[in-house]
Amino acid sequence: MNPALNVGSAPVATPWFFYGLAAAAVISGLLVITRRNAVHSALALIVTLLSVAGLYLMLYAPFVAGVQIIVYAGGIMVLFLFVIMLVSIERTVKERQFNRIWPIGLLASCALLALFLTAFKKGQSLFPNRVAPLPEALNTQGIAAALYGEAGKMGQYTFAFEIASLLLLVAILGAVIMTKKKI
Amino acid sequence: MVEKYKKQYGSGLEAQTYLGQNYFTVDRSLIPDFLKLLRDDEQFDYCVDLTAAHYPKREKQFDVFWILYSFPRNERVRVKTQIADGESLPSSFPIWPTADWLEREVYDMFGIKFDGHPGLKRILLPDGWQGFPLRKDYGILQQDKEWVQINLGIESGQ
Amino acid sequence: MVESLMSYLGSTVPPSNAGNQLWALIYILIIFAGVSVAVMAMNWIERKALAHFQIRLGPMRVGPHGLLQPIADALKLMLKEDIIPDESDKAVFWFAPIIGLLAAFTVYIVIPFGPSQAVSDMNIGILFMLGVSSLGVLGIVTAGWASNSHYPLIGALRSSAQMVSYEVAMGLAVVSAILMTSLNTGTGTLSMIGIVEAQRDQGIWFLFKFFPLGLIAFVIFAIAMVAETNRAPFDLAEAESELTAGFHTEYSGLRWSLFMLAEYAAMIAVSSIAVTLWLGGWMRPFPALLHGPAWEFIFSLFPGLTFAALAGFAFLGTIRMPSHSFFKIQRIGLGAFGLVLAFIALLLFAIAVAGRGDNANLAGRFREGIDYVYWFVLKVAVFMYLFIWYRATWPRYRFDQLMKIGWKVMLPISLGALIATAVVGVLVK
Amino acid sequence: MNEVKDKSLPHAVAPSSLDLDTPDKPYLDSNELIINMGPQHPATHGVLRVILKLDGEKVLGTECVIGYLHRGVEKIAENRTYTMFNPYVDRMDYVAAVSNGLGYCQAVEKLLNVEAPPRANYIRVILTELNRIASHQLWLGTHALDIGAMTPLFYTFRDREEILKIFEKYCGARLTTHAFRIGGLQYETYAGFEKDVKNFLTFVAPKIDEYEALLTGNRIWIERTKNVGVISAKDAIALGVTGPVLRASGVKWDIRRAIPYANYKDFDFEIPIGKNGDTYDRYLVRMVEMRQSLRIIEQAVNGIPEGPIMAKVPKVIKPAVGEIYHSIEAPKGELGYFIVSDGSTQPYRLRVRPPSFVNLQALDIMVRGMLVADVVAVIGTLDIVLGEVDR
Repeated sequence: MNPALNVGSAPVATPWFFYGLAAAAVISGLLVITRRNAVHSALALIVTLLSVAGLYLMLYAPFVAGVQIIVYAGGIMVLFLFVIMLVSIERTVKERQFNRIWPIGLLASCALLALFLTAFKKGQSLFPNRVAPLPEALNTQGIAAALYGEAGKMGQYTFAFEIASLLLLVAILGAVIMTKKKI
Repeated sequence: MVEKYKKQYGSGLEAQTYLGQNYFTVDRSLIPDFLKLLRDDEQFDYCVDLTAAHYPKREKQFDVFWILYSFPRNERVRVKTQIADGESLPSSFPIWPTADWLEREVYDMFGIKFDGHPGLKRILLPDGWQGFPLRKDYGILQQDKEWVQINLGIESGQ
Repeated sequence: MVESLMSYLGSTVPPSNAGNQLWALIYILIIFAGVSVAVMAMNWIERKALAHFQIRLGPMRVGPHGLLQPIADALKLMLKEDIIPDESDKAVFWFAPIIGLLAAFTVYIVIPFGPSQAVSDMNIGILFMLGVSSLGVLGIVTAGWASNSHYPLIGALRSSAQMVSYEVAMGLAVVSAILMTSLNTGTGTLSMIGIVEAQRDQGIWFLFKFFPLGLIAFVIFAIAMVAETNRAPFDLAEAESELTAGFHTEYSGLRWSLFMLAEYAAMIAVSSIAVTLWLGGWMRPFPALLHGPAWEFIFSLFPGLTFAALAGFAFLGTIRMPSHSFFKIQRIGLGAFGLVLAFIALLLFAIAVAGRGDNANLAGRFREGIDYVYWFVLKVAVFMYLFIWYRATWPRYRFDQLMKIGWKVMLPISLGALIATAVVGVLVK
Repeated sequence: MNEVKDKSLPHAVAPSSLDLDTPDKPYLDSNELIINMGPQHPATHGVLRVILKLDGEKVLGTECVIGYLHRGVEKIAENRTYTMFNPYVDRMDYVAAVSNGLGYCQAVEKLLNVEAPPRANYIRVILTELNRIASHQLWLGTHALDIGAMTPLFYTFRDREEILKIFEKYCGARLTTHAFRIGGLQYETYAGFEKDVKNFLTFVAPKIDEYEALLTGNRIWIERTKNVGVISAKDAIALGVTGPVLRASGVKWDIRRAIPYANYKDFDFEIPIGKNGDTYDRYLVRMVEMRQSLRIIEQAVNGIPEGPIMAKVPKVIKPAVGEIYHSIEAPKGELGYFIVSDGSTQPYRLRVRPPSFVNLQALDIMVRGMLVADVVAVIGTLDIVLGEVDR
């Protein structure tokens, strides 16, 4: 551990970074749903994901940020693009931008916004102040401890984690069986 | 072999030798059958070449040649027939698949049509070209001016 | 100002960890310039080495032995017409090379050229590196798509499939190296500096750890990194004979050169990962076996010796040059280049002598830093040479074969090596 | 009996009838992709244009569009005298110009019923076999480059240079040599010709080992060429494929042996054959052929008889009325000349039977169901020269 690491007390970066990242996330998020060209939407979504990864970094959660980049921006979005690239542009441009249930979607997002606002307002009471942000390095280790446990004792979420991994394994096998004509 | 076929086909078939090379001159009507016979019964399994020559002064303007080779017999033979301008020949593609491009080339250069060819179109010249260059009445400097002007955007190809 | 500049010099951690933004910026600029120069040098070396593999001379006209060729190339590419096809998706077409370049250069933030010679010692260093370098594929994919042409599209599809596949094996190989960091301390680390320090503490490069397990993981990584950077024999995305130029068929001029820059920067970056993870990063050979002030001093002479040798080659070249008036300028140029190299060598020797024994004074700190960077760069250079060697030797794989190797050979082997490493690690404890 | 059923060929529908329209559909929408490879493409060896119909990377069908280099050689022949036409044949298969010249001169000699003297024949054999090696070297270099190995190209070009130097010394030209005349040779060999050829023999033998060291055992090379572009002996015969491509399919047939011409019956050499008819076999066959050519050259250069180099040929060549077909084993396959004479000084009709043209027909059957990368490998392995395909 580096002694010079000034952990916990000061923010990683100035608030300007937060505003910048948040703006990028929101704007690119809007672009995702307003662009008619699917590839443009996908690229905008990647920008959103990267901005969110930046926000995670600001929250002393580097591991989550790294995983966000690897899994979402680097892995899933590449596969997305892979598929979208083969879709005809002409057709998507001709199609309607939103389908008929867009009011419901709007309603749902408004509700979500309301939820966030309430949480923000009641922040102090909902999330007690005593949970101080963990130092950057310990944060990753904290995740490891929660998932795998430490020194002989089971972690808080070990069981759930293993179940989830089993589920994913089943899903992978299912995908293979469904797509492969002959095994 | 020659006698046998002579008996079978009579005057439609003539066997000759020039400078040690054998060739049959056959009547147009014998064409697909005789070639098939050569392949099936005489083992001429390899069609070396298929080509033609133009004699504008003759009544039957074209000589069409098949050059055949037999791997088992190690022997080469030519089959020659005469057809008139505008007359078509049955395609030998079903007998030797290699005739595909060879017939296309003959069509391209002489304008001889082959019935039953799966895709008879020009091969060396562009699709829209007018005229058949290897005919004797096609001059060596002649070209399809219109095609050149439209497609290449130049006055002349020369 | 001077104070804040000087204050960092005694630090033992990278500037961003010391909270020194000024020095972080300076480091970023140094690395950016250094990598750009390295790419240019690599361009020259590749052309030269490839030419000599192939009984050619390579560039000989621009400058002595073509030394100025990269500069001429760069100028040419900058002045060339920048063609954007009419039917292309202009915004994406414009942006694609920048994505690739950003991904390639961002990685350098966490590459440790020495214990404090890095921009940042990120806690999740290796994870960050893998993540960001995996973004490089986005540049290729978008370039291929935006060109709106068949060859680039196929190139882009190939490369995305290829990169996604090889990342898996690559990641598993990396994990087995990370497992080794936890051996003595009980807690492993993802930090690039921490990984090298773990190798120092354990007294062995991870390449040789649990022989041959470390070696297997290293070889897997070494293969995957060639595939990851789209280099021969895995250069299917830009397979010249099949797809004309693959994803950058429609690119020209500066934009095309950005792709090249990104490709070479990515090559250096992945080589750096390999060096950090398996070859002891900045450590000199045998730090445990041959220690003591005398050995320290001998090893600290190496950077100077290298430059002296290069200067010697340059002088040899001036002697061997034909004595014809045509070659006069070339001879002078090569001699001047040799003199510059000799001067650098002398400087390095001076620092080595001045900073001998003592690490506390300024010269000592300089000597130490130069040593670290020198050994790191030397190891990376070996990889870069391998890249050229591969390209000269091997034919290109076919797409299905590439996939077969990735999924059916490399993935199981790397998984097996990972499990074996874990088991052996537990048993050894 | 070699029963050739139409069914044995998957392209019972001829390549010409490839359905190439994707009506109305936006082109990226469909799973089937039509790709236009060439006429400007690094791997089509000239101006061949192949239209590929792809499913992903899998080739569903191909159509070759040729004729970009069509110069009307056969028409030119009808307007030139026999002697004047001789240099033109060099421009067909320009990497094996000597073979073209040999075929043409021998065809005309046959038509005149003369025979070149033995000394001329020996020198002809030496030059032709040198040219075969040069042609195979060029093939190997470009073929390897197509598959992604850059280096062999430079090695083969270095060694081919030595052959071209011998040509240059002999007749002044390197590529389109016009080395032979009707009836024999115009030039006596230069002083030191035999020594040069012998030096070349000792020079090139280890170089061929060098190529093999780079490729033959190379894992990637084997994976890229084994079972790629397979053509069975039956299909090969039916499609009229000749030369190394036919021999790699297991048919031991070489015109130098089957219908000997020049002095080939005097020489002892082997005809290499392959087993699987795949790209790797064709590669091996050609490598062995180079070595066998060296053997032939060695025997020929050691046994050049003394004597005249020109047969008695009239000044004005005026063959009697008649037709003749003569073919030789060019590096690429059977190169035939069919000449119809009307008794004048000009051929009434001259037909060239080009090996590349006929071999190229096999491309479709060889690449169906393979991947795009294999198309490149197969075009390379067919060893076509567009100058000869298009004439």
